[in-house]
Amino acid sequence: MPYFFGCSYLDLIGYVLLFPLAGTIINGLLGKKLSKFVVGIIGCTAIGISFILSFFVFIDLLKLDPEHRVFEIDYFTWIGSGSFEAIAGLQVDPLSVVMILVVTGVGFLIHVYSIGYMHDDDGFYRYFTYLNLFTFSMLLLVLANNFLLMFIGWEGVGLCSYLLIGFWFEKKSASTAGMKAFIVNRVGDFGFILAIMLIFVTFKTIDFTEVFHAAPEHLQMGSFVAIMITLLLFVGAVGKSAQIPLYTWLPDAMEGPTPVSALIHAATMVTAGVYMVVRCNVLYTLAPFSLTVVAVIGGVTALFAATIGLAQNDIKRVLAYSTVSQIGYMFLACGVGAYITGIFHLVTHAFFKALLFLGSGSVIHGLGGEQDMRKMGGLKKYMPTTYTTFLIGTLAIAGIPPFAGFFSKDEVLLDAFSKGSLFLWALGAFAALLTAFYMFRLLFMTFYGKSNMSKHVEEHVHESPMSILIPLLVLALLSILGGFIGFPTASAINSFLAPVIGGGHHGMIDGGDLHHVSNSLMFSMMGISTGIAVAGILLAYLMYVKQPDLPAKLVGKFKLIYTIIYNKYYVDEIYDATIVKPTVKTSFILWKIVDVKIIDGFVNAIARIVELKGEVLKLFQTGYVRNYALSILLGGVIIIVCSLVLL
Amino acid sequence: MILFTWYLILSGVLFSIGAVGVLIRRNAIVIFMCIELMLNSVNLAFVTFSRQLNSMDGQIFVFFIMTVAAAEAAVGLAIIIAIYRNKATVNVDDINLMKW
Amino acid sequence: MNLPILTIITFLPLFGAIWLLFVNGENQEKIKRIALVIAIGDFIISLPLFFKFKLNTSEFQFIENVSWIKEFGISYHVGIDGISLFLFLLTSFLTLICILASWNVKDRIKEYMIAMLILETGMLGVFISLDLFLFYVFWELMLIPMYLLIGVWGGPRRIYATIKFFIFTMAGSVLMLVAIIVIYFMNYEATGEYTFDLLKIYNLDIPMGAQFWLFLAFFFAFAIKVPMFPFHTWLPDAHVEAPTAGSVILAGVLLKMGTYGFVRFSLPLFPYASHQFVPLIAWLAIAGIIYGALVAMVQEDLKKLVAYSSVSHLGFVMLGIFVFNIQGMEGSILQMINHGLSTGALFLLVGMIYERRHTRLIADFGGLTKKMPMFAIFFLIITLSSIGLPGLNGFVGEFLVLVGVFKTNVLYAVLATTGVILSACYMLWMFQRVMFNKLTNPENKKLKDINMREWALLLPITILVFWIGIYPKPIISRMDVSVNHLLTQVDEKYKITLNKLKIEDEEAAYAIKEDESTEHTIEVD
Amino acid sequence: MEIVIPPFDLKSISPILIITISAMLILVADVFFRKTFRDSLGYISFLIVVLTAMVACTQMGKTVYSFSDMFVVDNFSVFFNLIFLVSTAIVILLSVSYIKQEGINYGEYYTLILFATMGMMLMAGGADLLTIFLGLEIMSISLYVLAGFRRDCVRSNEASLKYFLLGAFATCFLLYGIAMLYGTTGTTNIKEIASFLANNPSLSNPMIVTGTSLLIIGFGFKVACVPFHKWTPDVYEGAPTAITAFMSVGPKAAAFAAFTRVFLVALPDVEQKWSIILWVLAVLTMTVGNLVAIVQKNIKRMLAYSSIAHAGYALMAIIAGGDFGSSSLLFYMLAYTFMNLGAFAVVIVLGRKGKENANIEDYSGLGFKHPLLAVTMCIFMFSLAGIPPFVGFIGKFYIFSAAIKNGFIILAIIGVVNSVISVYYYLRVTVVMYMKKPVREFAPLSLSPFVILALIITLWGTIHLGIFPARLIDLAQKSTLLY
Repeated sequence: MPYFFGCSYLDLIGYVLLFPLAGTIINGLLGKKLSKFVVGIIGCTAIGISFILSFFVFIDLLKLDPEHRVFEIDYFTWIGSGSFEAIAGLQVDPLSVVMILVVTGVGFLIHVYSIGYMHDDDGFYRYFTYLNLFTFSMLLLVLANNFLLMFIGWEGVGLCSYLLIGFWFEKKSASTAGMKAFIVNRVGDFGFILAIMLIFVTFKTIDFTEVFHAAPEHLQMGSFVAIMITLLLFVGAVGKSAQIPLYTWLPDAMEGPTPVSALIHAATMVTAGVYMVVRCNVLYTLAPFSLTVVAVIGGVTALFAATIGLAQNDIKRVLAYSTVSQIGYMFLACGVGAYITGIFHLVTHAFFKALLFLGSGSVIHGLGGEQDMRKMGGLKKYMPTTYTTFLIGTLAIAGIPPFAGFFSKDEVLLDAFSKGSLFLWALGAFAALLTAFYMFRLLFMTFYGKSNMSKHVEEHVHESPMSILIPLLVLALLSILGGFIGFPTASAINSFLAPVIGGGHHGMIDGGDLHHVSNSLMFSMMGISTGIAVAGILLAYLMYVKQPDLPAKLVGKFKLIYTIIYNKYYVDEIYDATIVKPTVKTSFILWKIVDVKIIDGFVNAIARIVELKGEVLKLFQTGYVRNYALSILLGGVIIIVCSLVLL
Repeated sequence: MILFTWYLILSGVLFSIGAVGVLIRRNAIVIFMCIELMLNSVNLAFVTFSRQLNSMDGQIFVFFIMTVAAAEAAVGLAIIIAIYRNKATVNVDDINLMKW
Repeated sequence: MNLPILTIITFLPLFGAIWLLFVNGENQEKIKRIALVIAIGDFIISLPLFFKFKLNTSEFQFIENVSWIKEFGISYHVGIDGISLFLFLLTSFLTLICILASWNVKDRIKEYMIAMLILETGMLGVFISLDLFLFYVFWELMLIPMYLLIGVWGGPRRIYATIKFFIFTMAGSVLMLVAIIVIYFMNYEATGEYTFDLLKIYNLDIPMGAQFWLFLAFFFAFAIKVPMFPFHTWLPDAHVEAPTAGSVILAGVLLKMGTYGFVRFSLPLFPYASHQFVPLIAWLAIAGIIYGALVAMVQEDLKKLVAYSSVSHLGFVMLGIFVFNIQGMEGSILQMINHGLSTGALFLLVGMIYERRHTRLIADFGGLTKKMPMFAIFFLIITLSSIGLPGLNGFVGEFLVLVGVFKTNVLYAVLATTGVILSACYMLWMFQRVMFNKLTNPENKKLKDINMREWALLLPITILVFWIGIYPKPIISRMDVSVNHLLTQVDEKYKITLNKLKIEDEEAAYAIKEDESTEHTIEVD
Repeated sequence: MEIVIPPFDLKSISPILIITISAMLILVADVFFRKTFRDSLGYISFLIVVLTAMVACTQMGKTVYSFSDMFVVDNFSVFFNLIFLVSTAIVILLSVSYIKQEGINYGEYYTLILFATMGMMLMAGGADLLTIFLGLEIMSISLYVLAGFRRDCVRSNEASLKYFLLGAFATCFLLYGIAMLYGTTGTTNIKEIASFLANNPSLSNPMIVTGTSLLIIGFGFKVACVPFHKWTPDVYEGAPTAITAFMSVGPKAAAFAAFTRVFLVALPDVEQKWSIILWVLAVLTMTVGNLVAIVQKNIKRMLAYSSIAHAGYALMAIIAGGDFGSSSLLFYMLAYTFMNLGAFAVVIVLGRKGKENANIEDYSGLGFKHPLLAVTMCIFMFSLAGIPPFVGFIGKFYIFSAAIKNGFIILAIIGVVNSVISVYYYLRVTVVMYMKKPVREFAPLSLSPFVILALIITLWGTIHLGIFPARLIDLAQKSTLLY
């Protein structure tokens, strides 16, 4: 059914947005009065329809000539002031289609999952409202045809993230984490806003097509403006995608319900930064320096987060650090100019990370809310389906062929090596080793070995309901198969996304295709990365299954390093001590000293002086007539003398 | 013939004596008399000028001043009596209920 | 239109106040109802202004011009353009909200409502005056009811606060009076006509030296009202002590008079000085943005927090005005409206919980969402609007301002943008401490969610918040022509002055040359 | 020698005549028909004043010199006469019940007030220093008596004594100044002095300069400008409130009338000197008046200091000079008459026999006990502070305009800064009335129909003339000095 009442599905792109929004409004306004079942249905249907529409949009887009796979639709002028114009308009191109498919697809699964997961929560309708709003914002983010509209989505997802992290607002840690997420994101937005303004000032427009079209003519390769624009945009990306130095909010964000972590903090929102960088690839390509920064930050983050992941005991936090790390990979790819690889990894990551999170959610659900891995163990027999799917996810993230993660991660490493440098590759490769290790550590600690559960919990352990398991199974399937869209030498995603790269200026920019890489290099890289992954897995097996007392010994041996890693390099504490506390303290000083003492003190002092003067002058009014006469006489004499002598 | 200036100087001296008297005397009546002295010094000045200028205006003015001074004296003394009735003093330094 | 609609709108509240004078003070319900009817009526008849406003002319519209004090050339000259239109509407809207918000005032309701209505007349008058004298009269006139509102119905330190408010404002504005008179005589010397008519005075070309001083005099009046850092200290006090409606009006309308004054008077009258003063004002505005935000962050009292946030927000407005481009200016005007709505609403919200709990200390709250979910939703929306979340009203104005600033000075823009981060910090931290966390304070367990009246207060504001955020075009398009006209006017006059300066320089140079040459000839001789 | 009887232009002094004759008749009536007239003397004098005002109005628009150029009727004097008559009329309205309540209901009270008024009119219309001196003395002597009219009250006695001694003292300076001017110019006629000075170098003549300075002392005392102001607070406090009210407007206006006429008509050639002196005096007057007013506790005293400050503003008008200056003075004086009398009217209404309740704290909570009265008081206070839309604002605006027009911008700035300071103490009255809890029981108000009428007139003047001042300004502009 390619055409809908005679018009292309592309024209209906607005409805992709509209349904989640409608879901939000209906659930938001009426949700309190509706039953949980209805609320869930509404929430899921909205996203489901969106997904179906997205799919048809995708099909319609495919029908177009690859060179012209861009469809824009303008609805109304949102902000128009002088030469500044921000249109509320959408843009469908391969990149945004990929994104909406991921967002609605994974989103739909997570919505379904949530019905089961959140069933006992009082805020059920609130939850679905937020979730639908999130989907809407995320879709807006990826569909927007200009920077400012994208920024709405950008902030919208941030808001939903804030709301959903703090969903259990009675928990102080949750509400604090939400706030932290929002504020840290704002730091990124600071860069983003400046970037938008710089783009406007440079190009006199903020429309994607026009900007990217004009960029190569407007900007010199490596010019300062190009570097500034891209770096500022990247600041935004760093905030949203939780890269060094703004990653700290993401681990804390795990305070939110697990499906939220899966959707927002793994599959979609946090990858918005990657999307943005890829969207602006034209600009980035013009600024090699920025690309280097992107690559280095990505690589370093990948490794850095992975090391932290080694020592965490909270199941979700491990996953969170692994997310940070994986997004680092994506940036690494983008940074070396392999934008499509970045997106490819984004897609596969969405699958397997969502799967992992949902799996961990299933575990947490089964254990009645327990998140500490040290209190798990041996769950394999209680939760077989969860275990199986989780295993698939873990294999995928570790990069074992033929799971999804293998293809994408391998490609990232390959690109890092072939287009970047050995250093970047080393970062990625070492991170891959660690990833394999800590992910299997997680798997082993959770599902293998003997149970460390308390009696009470053990009695209640159960496999999750179908609404939870079905999404797991679907995602597991995707994690297995998803990688094949980017199968080396016949990469579907590569050819699909190629037109997006370079903004129509082909030849100038390498479309991220890998054909120039020799097959031998490619295969040897595959071998190496597989080897690394296997090594990591084996190490984990050794430490957590074979010799469970080994970790403790190692800890004893490398106490200092362990403590540092365990405490996440004290980054939170450092931020707290260097930024948060001084700011608050300065503010207090500003308030109590500058405001109250100096400014107000000055004002009050004037008032006081005026009054005092009055008090003093009053004393001249002694009440004695002779005194008054004296003042008349003296005054008179002075006047006469002055008028005679001085004037 | 005596220079007019001498009359004027005398008038000035009288005025000053009167003014100083107002400042240093405490008895209301004496103060009032000092004021009268000042008025009369003015009269002297007027008469002098009148002579000097050969105009009658000054002397007419003097008559008015004298009349007014008389009226003032009447009112003034009445006021002093009124205050003496209430406070049994005419010392102006004791009369300072109202100040500041 | 022959109907003197602006006059009717402006003086209807005054008429209402006089009516109330003759109503028995015991009959509280009746008084409230009369006041409400007047306010509603006023708002309704002000709505046609919006629809009948002609978009394509920079002329003032709905003009009325009647001679008032002929001897001085003072006229009752009123009219609105795209700049004042929305402030005018905002005023009538917010007064309506305020009267409804004051439903629970028990104490001397009659005087309260009278003050409120007179205040409305004063505020409306400020925005429509096209005569300097008339403007000044309204400007001062609204001090009195505001002073009484804070002083009589305020909190414990109300007397200090209200006197501070009054004297601060008065101190600023008397200098403006002197400046107005000076301009008046300058205009007389230039044209031979005694007039205070703003439109005529716009044509006056004030010498540069005089511009400096005159600008400074106006600056103090407006800067105190805005309030710009460091003249802001009256604001937190006034806000904290004022009754809810007083705070709403104060934040919503009164502060805008300062910024409006800059736009309407300072810029077109003293274009040269305005340009000269840009660095000072910009730095003060930036200082205000950052300072206000930082100080807001550590406040313990909700109202004080919102008050300091106003300092921060108004910094944006000031910055936008003084970049002399259309985005900045339109952003500023929009931001004035936005700030009026969102901060006004914040004060309403604070007032609502204050009414229930009789405390505004953040520490006394926590976890209110549990008990007051609807309240929480409104509070959240308004908070986000104040933060400047895209899609809500605050963003549009703030962003336009920033774009405008960025166009002229990147450094200013960068510094101002930090306000975006800081606003999130203080607002969300406050929101967390008030609305989130466990509800521990037993006092808070009895809290009731908002009632119908409060719904009626918040809903219209929320709708406007969304409307301006999503589709601000009807508003921006109405101010477009006027703002353009204003900026061209300023620009042209500025250029004339610059040219003069150039000519003078050249002449001076020429004179020096001539001097040299004459010296030379002497030497030759 | 032929004896020529100079023409008696009685028409020119008809208002003065009416007042004088009726004042004497009232005295007679009080002595001989006390029983019959006892209570009606007040109404009668009120009616006389109104009648005189009507007669005075007819003199508008023409300039007549009479009595050998000793007296002049011009718009300036007529306008001032109207100010005097308005203030007298209002004061009589205030007095009727006040003197009854205070137990000083004697007929000579009205006679004295009328005489004082007559003196003022003589001052305003004096074209010769002699006439001015006479008017001044007639007015002053009446006021000395009136100030001490509560003769069994020590404070009243004290006020009277202080006023008398200092007044006489200051008069001596005035007279000496006149003598000096006379000695140099050979005349006491204002116009002739002016023409003499115009034709002779005057600035270098020490006699003229000293004479001018001495005149400043004499007039300065009457208008209560610093440093000759010290009698004001004490006398205002001690005198019966109605008389305080009277003194604060009528005589002050009269002194300004004479001051203006002498300095602007007779001594314009010495302006270079006196304007600087007056400049300093004006600044001192405003500043000291306002600063000390801030710390006053008694409202009468506070109003006394406020009247000192207002004298400072009015001095600005003289300094500014010119048409604008003198018309602004005219307007300001009338404005001040309304608002200040209004304020005193409220003070009178709140006073009781033997207990004036004149401490500002006594007004606590008045806003709730007697809302209308409090509103009225507020209006007067705001008007005195110069806040629109009340007449005080227009008055100040006018004066500042005059100062600025003539280049005295710094003076104007000092003036406005002072008016900000003044806001503080005017506001304090409203603060006390509205924002403080009552500290005492309010006795029933001493309201009589007359007082109410007085309040209505002053309110009308304060509000109506504040909003629609056009006609009055027009009148004031037509009443500037005719040289």
